[in-house]
Amino acid sequence: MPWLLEILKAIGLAVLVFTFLAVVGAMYGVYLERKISGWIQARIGPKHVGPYGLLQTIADTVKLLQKEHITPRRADAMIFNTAPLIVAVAALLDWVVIPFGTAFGRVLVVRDLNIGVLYFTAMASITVIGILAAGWSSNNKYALLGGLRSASQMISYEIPLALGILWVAMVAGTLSTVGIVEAQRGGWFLFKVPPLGLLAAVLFLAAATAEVNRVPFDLPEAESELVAGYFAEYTGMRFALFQLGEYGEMFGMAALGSVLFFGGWLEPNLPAWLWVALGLAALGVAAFIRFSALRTVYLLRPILSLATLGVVLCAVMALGVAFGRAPVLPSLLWFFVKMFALVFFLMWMRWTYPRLRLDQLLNLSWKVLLPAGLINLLLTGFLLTVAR
Amino acid sequence: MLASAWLIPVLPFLAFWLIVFFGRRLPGEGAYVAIGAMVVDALWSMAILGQALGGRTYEANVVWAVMGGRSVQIGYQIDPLTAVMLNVVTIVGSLIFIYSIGYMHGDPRYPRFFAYMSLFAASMLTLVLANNLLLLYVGWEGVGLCSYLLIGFWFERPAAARASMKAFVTTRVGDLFMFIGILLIFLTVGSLGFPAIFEAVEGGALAGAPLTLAALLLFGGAVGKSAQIPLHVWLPDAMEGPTPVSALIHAATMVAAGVYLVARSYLLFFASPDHGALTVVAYVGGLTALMAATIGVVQTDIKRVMAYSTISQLGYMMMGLGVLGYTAGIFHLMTHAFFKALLFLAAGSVIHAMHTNEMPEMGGLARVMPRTYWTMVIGALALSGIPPFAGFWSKDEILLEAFHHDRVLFWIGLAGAFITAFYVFRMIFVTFSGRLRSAAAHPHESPAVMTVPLMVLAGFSALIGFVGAPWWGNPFHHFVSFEAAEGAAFDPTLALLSTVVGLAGIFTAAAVYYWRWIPSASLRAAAGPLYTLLVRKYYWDEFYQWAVVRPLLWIARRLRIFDIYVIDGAVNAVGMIFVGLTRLYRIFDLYVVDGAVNLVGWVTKTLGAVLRYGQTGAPQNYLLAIALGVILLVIGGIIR
Amino acid sequence: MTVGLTHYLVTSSLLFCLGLFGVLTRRNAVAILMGIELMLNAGNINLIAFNRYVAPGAVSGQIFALVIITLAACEAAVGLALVMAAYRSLETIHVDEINLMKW
Amino acid sequence: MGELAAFVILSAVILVPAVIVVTSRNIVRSALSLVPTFLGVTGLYVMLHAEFVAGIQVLIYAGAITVLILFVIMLTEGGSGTMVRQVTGQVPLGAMAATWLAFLILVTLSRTQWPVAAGPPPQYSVQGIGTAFLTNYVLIFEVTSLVLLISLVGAIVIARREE
Repeated sequence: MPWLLEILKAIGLAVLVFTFLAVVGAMYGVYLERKISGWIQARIGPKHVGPYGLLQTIADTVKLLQKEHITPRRADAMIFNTAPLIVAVAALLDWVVIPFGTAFGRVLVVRDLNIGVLYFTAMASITVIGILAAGWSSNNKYALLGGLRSASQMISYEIPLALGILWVAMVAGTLSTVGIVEAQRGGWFLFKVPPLGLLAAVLFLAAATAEVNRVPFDLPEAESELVAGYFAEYTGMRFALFQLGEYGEMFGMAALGSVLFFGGWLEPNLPAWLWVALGLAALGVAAFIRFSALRTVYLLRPILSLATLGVVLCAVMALGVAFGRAPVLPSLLWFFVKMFALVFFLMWMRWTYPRLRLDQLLNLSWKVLLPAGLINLLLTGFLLTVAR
Repeated sequence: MLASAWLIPVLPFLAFWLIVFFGRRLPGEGAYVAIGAMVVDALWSMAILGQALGGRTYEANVVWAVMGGRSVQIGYQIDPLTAVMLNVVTIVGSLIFIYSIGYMHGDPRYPRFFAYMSLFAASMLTLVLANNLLLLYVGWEGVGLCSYLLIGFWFERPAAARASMKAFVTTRVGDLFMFIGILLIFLTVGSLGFPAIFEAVEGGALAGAPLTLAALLLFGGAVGKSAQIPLHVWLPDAMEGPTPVSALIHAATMVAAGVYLVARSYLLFFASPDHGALTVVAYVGGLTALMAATIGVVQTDIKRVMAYSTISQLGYMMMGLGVLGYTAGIFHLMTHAFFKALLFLAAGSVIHAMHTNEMPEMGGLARVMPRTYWTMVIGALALSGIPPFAGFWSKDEILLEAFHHDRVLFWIGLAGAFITAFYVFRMIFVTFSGRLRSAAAHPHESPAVMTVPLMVLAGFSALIGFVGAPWWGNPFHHFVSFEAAEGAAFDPTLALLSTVVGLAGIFTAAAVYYWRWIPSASLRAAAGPLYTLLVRKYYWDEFYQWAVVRPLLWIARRLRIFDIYVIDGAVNAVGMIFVGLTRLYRIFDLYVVDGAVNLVGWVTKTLGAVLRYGQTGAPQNYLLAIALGVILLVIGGIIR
Repeated sequence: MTVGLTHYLVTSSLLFCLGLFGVLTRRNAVAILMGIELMLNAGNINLIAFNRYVAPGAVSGQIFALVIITLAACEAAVGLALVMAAYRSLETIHVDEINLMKW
Repeated sequence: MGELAAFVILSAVILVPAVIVVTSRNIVRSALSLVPTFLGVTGLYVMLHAEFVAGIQVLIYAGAITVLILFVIMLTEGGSGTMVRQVTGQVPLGAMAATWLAFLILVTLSRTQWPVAAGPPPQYSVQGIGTAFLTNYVLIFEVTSLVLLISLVGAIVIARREE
């Protein structure tokens, strides 16, 4: 029964991805969030539980697991209990089309659909329903407002998102994520038909940020005005599910971004000496920060850690080049480096920027991003056709 | 560059539509658009001139319509004549446009002015570029229309309205002749393109009397447009329009179109038996020159002086062409365009300062508005043909040709030159010297936007003549020339003579109006009847009044009576009959037709009263009905 | 036994009739819209199925399905806008209470 | 075998929520029940090898239209979630009509022979659809986009609150 095998294989892969996300995405997503926010706000962040507070979020998860499930009276229990599942599942289903890298001569992807990015957007758009359901069913005006806000926001930002993705699809000539990555062997789409590629990337990132409800687009869950918006009423594991969904979605967006614009698992083909130079530069920065008075400035911790990462990378790279084997890094690693760089970027924005007003938000989407995206598509299409 | 020359008329045309539609919302309320178009054209024309000097010519045709077997082609061409005309039109035009910013400032219909001007420029350039009579005629009528619109620009003034009417009607007379001429040519030659026509002439297909007739008919158009005797009466009245209009249309370009037409179709005139047509042209021109000059002497309206001077100068050009001085005529056309535009603009500047046209009220303006004064003096010197200014060279050439071909015309031209110098300096002295005679006016120098174009034009008027200077091998002759009519050689004595005559004119004017040795009043008294004759402009208008207008009116009155009693009577009778018939029909209508209609209405109403209960107004009920209907249909389908 | 064209047609016809039922019986304008959406979906299933089984080579059915989806989106947008307007002016979205222009 | 199983499951996923959609007394529930229906239809599309249409189906129906419907419900009285009579007086007639129609259609299906083309399941590519859209069906394409634009403008104009 081949179909049974197919299903089993898919389920197995899905489980793998799920565990990865449940651990990395949710727990260490939260951990990263707290650490980075700490750095940016000149705090230390979690540090007591485990080394560097690494076990903090595990503890939190355990705590959440034991908590009681409260279903508000006069709430629509069925919908109330289904909503978190919708969100989480939709967020996890995003990952079906994300290629992690290559190993044993085949691409590590759950399923390489020939409509990959379309599938991704579709799944992302499913989330809205969950949020709306949650907002409505918890019978709480803050939640309802949050739900409505997020619905309007996501609907309006799906269009720029789609436009950004369409740009890539047009340039790559395919919708399959693997195909898109393969199409970037020549060079990242970020630098394709400059500066239009950059514009598309900016569009995509802005829309993605709004799509995952993060600052500066986090109106649906604005703690300060809506007491965390649509999941105000949720407790325990359901709350954790929302968190999982949110972080899964965010990581998914980051992964898609790295696939679309940063060449996915492909390693940037730069000459070796450049790598060495980069590594040394990073090392220099790190050393400077470490041994100068600046080390006390918490704000520079992320730079420090990034620099270390850079050093490691470039050192490995240089070694690899020295021993003349390529690819130097396993493609998986490249993928995660890029993905986490984007994740860091998103968090950075979150802790740097204030929140928009609803009208500003919608204006931005309809009056700026949408025309920009359309013009971008038009120009690129024109250029490609003329170039051909 | 040459191949895309057809864009030159298109630019002002686009400017016209732009200004018409967006008017005040455009930069400078449309002025800048028009000026931009003109300046671009000017640069373009210069480039074209450069290439034409290199000996390059160009021609392009498209089939416009096919009449029976004959295909009417329209197209454009670039040859020396066209190149020169292009430059004259665009350069003078753009300068005048710029000047208009200052002159028309604050006018309620400011954008419309520039729109009309642009339209004029477009038509004029079409006329110049055309390589066939058809397109040329299009441009010809276009400039006529624009002249009508612009003369009547201040149509609140009855005088302006009347003047525009007069100009239009008078030129129409000429245009009619021209149109007949064109048709004649088309019938005999079968094509309207100049090359084809010239071939026909050279091949002898068009020769003898028909040729002369065609040439003269065309010349009729030229007479109308260039205000030659006997159709010159419209030009003086055309001065009712704004001064830039007078400068551009009624001095520099449009009135020169007639001359251009004659020059363009010169072969027709030249080939007519023993130059018959040319002789006519020459004498009409000569007489016009003299007569207009004499009238110009007694005018008191500064612009009318200019107008008559324009007429006489156009007469000079015609004369020049007529006496086989092809180049001389064109040359004078070019120089005249510059210095007459200059004079007009200067006069405009004076009017701008004085708010009146009457010279007797002016005086002593030299101190108040020096720039205007000096530029105007340069223009006057150029006009009265004092070396080295532009007018000298061209006018001298014309006289030269006349001397060689027709002594009578030579003397006429010489007399004309004297009078020209006299009236123009009379105008200068009366306007600028002495003291201000009008207490009300507070003259002031005009803004730079008006004086700078004056200076540029002054520069041109001073120097442009040298392109025809003999000791540089007379380059203009080698550029624009008509090989059959060889230009006569430069003759110092004649040049000296014309100069002396011009100086004499100036001196006389000074004697009368500057030093006042001879008070002008006594002159008037002495001249007695001659003076009245001149003031009455040789009774031309009265003549037309008596010979054309009054008979027409008489016939019209008779016709009106006929109309009232016979035609209206017939119409009314028919009306009566039908009224009677309809009375009868009404009865039938009331009882039969209305009855039927009412019956239908009643039936419908009753039915509706019953059926309306089926109309629940709830869509779902209707949908249900539809569904049931579908079910029935399906059942029917299955059973069958 | 393998799945054939008829299976799809059966499903779609059932879906269609459910939609029809909704359209006929609901009094909430939005609910009627939902019924219409169901019917449209049924139609789409038919199109795709026929395309797959009757003319596998062509993509006409899918094209039409896409067009219908687009039109369904338009219809939903306009219809819901109408509902909003009606609700704003009449405080109800129940079609049997909206009878301003009746008789 | 597996195919049939998948088909049965999907049909159930389509039809059962559809019943809820048309019968539930809670408008929000019926709106939310649209989602599984649409997803089931998507599944059918996938089984029919029309992946692209499937994706669009999810994106538009599940992602956009349902959300729109929910939105309107929440902006109108549905937001209160109160239970009100949701059906008109013609339920029995309507039910009768629907069942009859279903029955008749089934009968017709059973009596019809479709010209089924044999052969392996085709592989539809997005390029193919795009090409078809811009070559044979370009007119449809343009007209549809026009309709889309008009309905967009119309929706905005209608729903705008008059000052």
